[in-house]
Amino acid sequence: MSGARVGVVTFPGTLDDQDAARAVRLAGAEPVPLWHADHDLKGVDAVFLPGGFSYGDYLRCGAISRFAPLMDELIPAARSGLPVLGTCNGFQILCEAHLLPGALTRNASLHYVCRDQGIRVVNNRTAWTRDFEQGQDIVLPVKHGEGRYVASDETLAELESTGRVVFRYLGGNPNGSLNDIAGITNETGTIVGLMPHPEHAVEELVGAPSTDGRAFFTSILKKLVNA
Amino acid sequence: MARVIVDVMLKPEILDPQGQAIARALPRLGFEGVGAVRQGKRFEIELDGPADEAALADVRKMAETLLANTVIEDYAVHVEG
Amino acid sequence: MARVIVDVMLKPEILDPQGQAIARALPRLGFEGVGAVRQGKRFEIELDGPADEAALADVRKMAETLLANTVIEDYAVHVEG
Amino acid sequence: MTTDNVKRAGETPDEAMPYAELGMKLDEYDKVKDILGRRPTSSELAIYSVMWSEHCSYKSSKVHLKQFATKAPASEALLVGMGENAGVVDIGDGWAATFKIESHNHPSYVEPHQGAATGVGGIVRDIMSMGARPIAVMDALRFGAADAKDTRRVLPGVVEGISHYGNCLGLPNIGGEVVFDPCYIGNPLVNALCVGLLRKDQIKLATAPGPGNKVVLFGASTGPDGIGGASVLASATFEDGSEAKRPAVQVGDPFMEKLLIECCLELYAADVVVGIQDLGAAGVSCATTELAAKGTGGMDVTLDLVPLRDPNLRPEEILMSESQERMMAVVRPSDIPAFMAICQKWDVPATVIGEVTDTGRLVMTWRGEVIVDIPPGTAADDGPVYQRPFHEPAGQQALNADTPDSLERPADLKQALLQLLGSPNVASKEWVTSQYDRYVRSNTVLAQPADAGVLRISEHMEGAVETKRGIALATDGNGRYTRLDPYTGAQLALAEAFRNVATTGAKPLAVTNCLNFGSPEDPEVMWQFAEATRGLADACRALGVPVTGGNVSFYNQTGSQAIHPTPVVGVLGVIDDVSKRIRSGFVAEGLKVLLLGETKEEFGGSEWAHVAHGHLGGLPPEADLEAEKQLAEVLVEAGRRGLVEGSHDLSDGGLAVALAEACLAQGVGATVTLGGDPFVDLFSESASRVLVAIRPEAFEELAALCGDHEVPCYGLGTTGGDALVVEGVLEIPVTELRQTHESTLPALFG
Ligand SMILES: Nc1ncnc2c1ncn2[C@@H]1O[C@H](COP(=O)(O)OP(=O)(O)O)[C@@H](O)[C@H]1O
Ligand SMILES: [Mg+2]
Repeated sequence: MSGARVGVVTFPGTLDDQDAARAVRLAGAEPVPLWHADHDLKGVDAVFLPGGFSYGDYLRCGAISRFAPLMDELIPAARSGLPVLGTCNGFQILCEAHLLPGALTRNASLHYVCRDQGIRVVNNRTAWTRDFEQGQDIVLPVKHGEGRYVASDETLAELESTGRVVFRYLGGNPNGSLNDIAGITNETGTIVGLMPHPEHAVEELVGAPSTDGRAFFTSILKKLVNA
Repeated sequence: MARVIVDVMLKPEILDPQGQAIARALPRLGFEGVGAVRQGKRFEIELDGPADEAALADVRKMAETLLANTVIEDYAVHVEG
Repeated sequence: MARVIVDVMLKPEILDPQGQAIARALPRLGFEGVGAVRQGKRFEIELDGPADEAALADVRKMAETLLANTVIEDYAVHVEG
Repeated sequence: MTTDNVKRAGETPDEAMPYAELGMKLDEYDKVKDILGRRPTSSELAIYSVMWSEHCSYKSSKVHLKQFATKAPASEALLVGMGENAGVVDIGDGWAATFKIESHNHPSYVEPHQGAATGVGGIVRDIMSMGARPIAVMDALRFGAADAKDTRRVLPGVVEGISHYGNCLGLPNIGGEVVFDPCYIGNPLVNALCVGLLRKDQIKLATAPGPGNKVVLFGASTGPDGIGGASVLASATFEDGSEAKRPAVQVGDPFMEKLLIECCLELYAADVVVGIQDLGAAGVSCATTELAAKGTGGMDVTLDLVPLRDPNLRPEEILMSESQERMMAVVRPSDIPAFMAICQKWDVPATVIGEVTDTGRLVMTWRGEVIVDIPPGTAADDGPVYQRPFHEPAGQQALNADTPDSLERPADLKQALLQLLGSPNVASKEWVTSQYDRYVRSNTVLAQPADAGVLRISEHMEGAVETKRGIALATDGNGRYTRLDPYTGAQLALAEAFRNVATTGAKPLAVTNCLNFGSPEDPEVMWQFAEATRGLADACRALGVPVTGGNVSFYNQTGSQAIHPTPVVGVLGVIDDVSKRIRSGFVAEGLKVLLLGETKEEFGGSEWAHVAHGHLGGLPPEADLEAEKQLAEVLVEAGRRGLVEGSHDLSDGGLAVALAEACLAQGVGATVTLGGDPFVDLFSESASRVLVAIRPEAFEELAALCGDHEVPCYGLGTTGGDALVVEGVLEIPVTELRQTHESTLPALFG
């Protein structure tokens, strides 16, 4: 599986980039740091947009990052099929950049929430979820203040009818997301955005009490190797 | 030098938990007679030049692309005063 | 039924990191000629009755005690329209 | 408006200066005149007034704090001791940890969110300035009664402020405390701790050597924040009901601070920093005087060059401003281009504002005029030192005589346990901790509700070797114990933090502390302070752990009513192989439950007396430091040998609460049998005790180990089932324990 190169993007205020790189490395791929201010994707095979508070989450989460020079390269590349995973702030950026529909808004509780969250995998056909079983129940940490997924009725209906909802919260919705949505994908299943954090659930010793996050990374590696 | 205001509010169909929390708190604080509250954002933008049509068009574009997320928010631009 | 607006802005001497972050981003997005941006809150309050003096006095009190943190924020109340 | 300058000061020796408004006493003002041989300019007065404030100069506490150094135990681990921005401890394999706890009490009362947020920001900058990467934070909090109206204003704001700032910085929050007591109603305590990691050979110090080197101010611009100021505010008592002198609130920008962290680390890696100092209380005054005093002795500063947020600021205000997210570095001229390039990469504004000299003078100009010309050490180091009078409080003996012996004991111990478990101080703090990111950086091995936070050491740094090590941190403090007996109370605070660290299998190494007290001008408060520092210093010696730094917060007082004396003690420990850390509570079924340590009948200041009777009297539990030390040695060695599966220390609420919490950790019940009076066995708060859960086959070896250390070891029962059963006494389903434990804070705070 070696040789696969997964870009990990750092914006000012990105927090989980080292964690994401470590998770990529543990899965056997090479993490490639990508800097927001460069117009350069460094020829990577896939991109991970990690969590954090890019630009302090000022204005709206992801609103300013969307305009970073790197995004000028990433947006067209993603549209032409480059696999992209956005977690938390990365998901917010993907929505702000219109690579995924809808938006992430203030948690209904009005509190930031960090907890180990039950999640059901409802689409295992995306580039990032092939190593899950369809309908598999997993545990990943969530940690965000603005993770309530909203979209227009038409968009929601379309997401649901085309199987583009990838993850749903189980055992209590942490943020009031519509239809318990925790993550979604684009039409072709190459771009996935979710609020939970797979990169914090890849090692026994640290992070959440699960290693369910590993399958994201093994999924993309298999896809890249088989491609 | 002029000041232009951009008001950004969640679209009516989008849940506004902050507004709701305030509306719920009001009776407890002894305020009656409020039907609903919605909370949005207000931006005060200081222009280096006058708030002429060209400048306002610029601010509208700023609102459309950056200050508001038109998937969930509406905006209004006006000159202060 | 009337709608009253409460605008809440950070006092001028208080740091507004959000406004600053926006102001810094604007030139990168090709918007020139903006000196400063400040971000505040806008509340839309639907009254069950008319916006008469008594109601406005109530809203002012609401702004003072709940909507604004007067240690760091100023507020302004006006009737929409 | 003319600017007061040095020339003018010489010509107008009798001009009245507002020293009293700035919180300075007449004799202090006279001392400034003595030093300068003339009256100070208004800018010089600004510098001396903030530098000589209680908050910055430690003028009332210095004589007592000295004991931490004079009584300090020999420690090979100590790399940098007290007196720097934070202490540094050798944790092995070439790594060092730096940690410190600091208060932001007064600002958090005035504006809870910003006050607490900037408290986190300030302590993180202290850690950065040692050359370290900050890797985690903790927060020790005290509020008024949980159901008091003002607590509903203060607590959510404080938690949100800590949450917002810490989360935004990407620092996991790995522990802390939330304690309620009516004595804190007008004086909540917000103590924030930060720990950082660095290579042993990369320690940075606050010093400005080398004439010709440049002085760079970088980070946020300077505004009117905290002028008046937080340091002055922290050095005065809140008057009852008065809204009087509230300074401009400091507002934090965690995004800028995150950029500063990354920027500083890159500056250190590029080796372009000679000396560095964070800007906290007293802002530019503090940074310039301290850097200059510790360096070659002089500095020239052009104050006009300080980037301002508000162009109307006067020089005095610039000197006193406590604007957040600023740092000052001393840089070789040839390194300036590289320094600036790194700042630019991180979007961090940086400006050269002066130069190091060897004149022995700190000279500042403003609009071409000399407005400051002082020997910097006189402001930084030679502040007034007070030998404040103290005596035992008038009611102390009566308080100690009012023992809990006569309190009615409960007939129904099940109800007694549930009442305690649901009381605000014992109840689950998840409402608070779930607002904190505990996972970021992916090195968190243990966080709440574990006894101590544990981190894996993992940082990609030049020249760093992989290590299996980890560190553990805990903070503790019990104001009621300290109120009853400040000497013992302070020792118990250290003992508990020490024990919490050892409970995870880590060896305690070093101590930080935040001493929260009332007004030092009150001899009774001063007695509490003197006793507490003496107790803590003695205990540090007995336990073999040096104090590496800390903070004193006086004037936690409304009118004449002081808070309980509240020393909060943080202990840092190291674990050689972090994969062997002991997990928290009953981690599996079928384990043998043991109680290590001796239970005596000790109810003075106990949670039970507080909750069931609202009683505070008698004496706190005995602090047997030798027993504490032996217990820790058993735990560390047992952890190393893999003898213990799960553990939990006994503290507030005694064995009863510890058993309940151990069951709640993983939802595993237990059945135990008691030996003596069930009420005493369950609710007494004797120190030096820990619950452990072991595989039955490990018993012999653990018992022998306990024997070697003379640590009493009692078999209580086994884990398993879905209830906590104390044979013949009580039986409570784990679900009921959970319901009781977890519903209190949400019901109070929404
Ligand atoms: N303000 C806080 N911030 C972070 N963690 C906290 C806070 N308050 C309590 N905790 C955590 O909750 C758990 C229970 O706290 P506590 O009962 O005070 O522990 P102990 O009695 O062992 O000192 C601990 O893991 C503690 O670190
Ligand atoms: Mg404990």
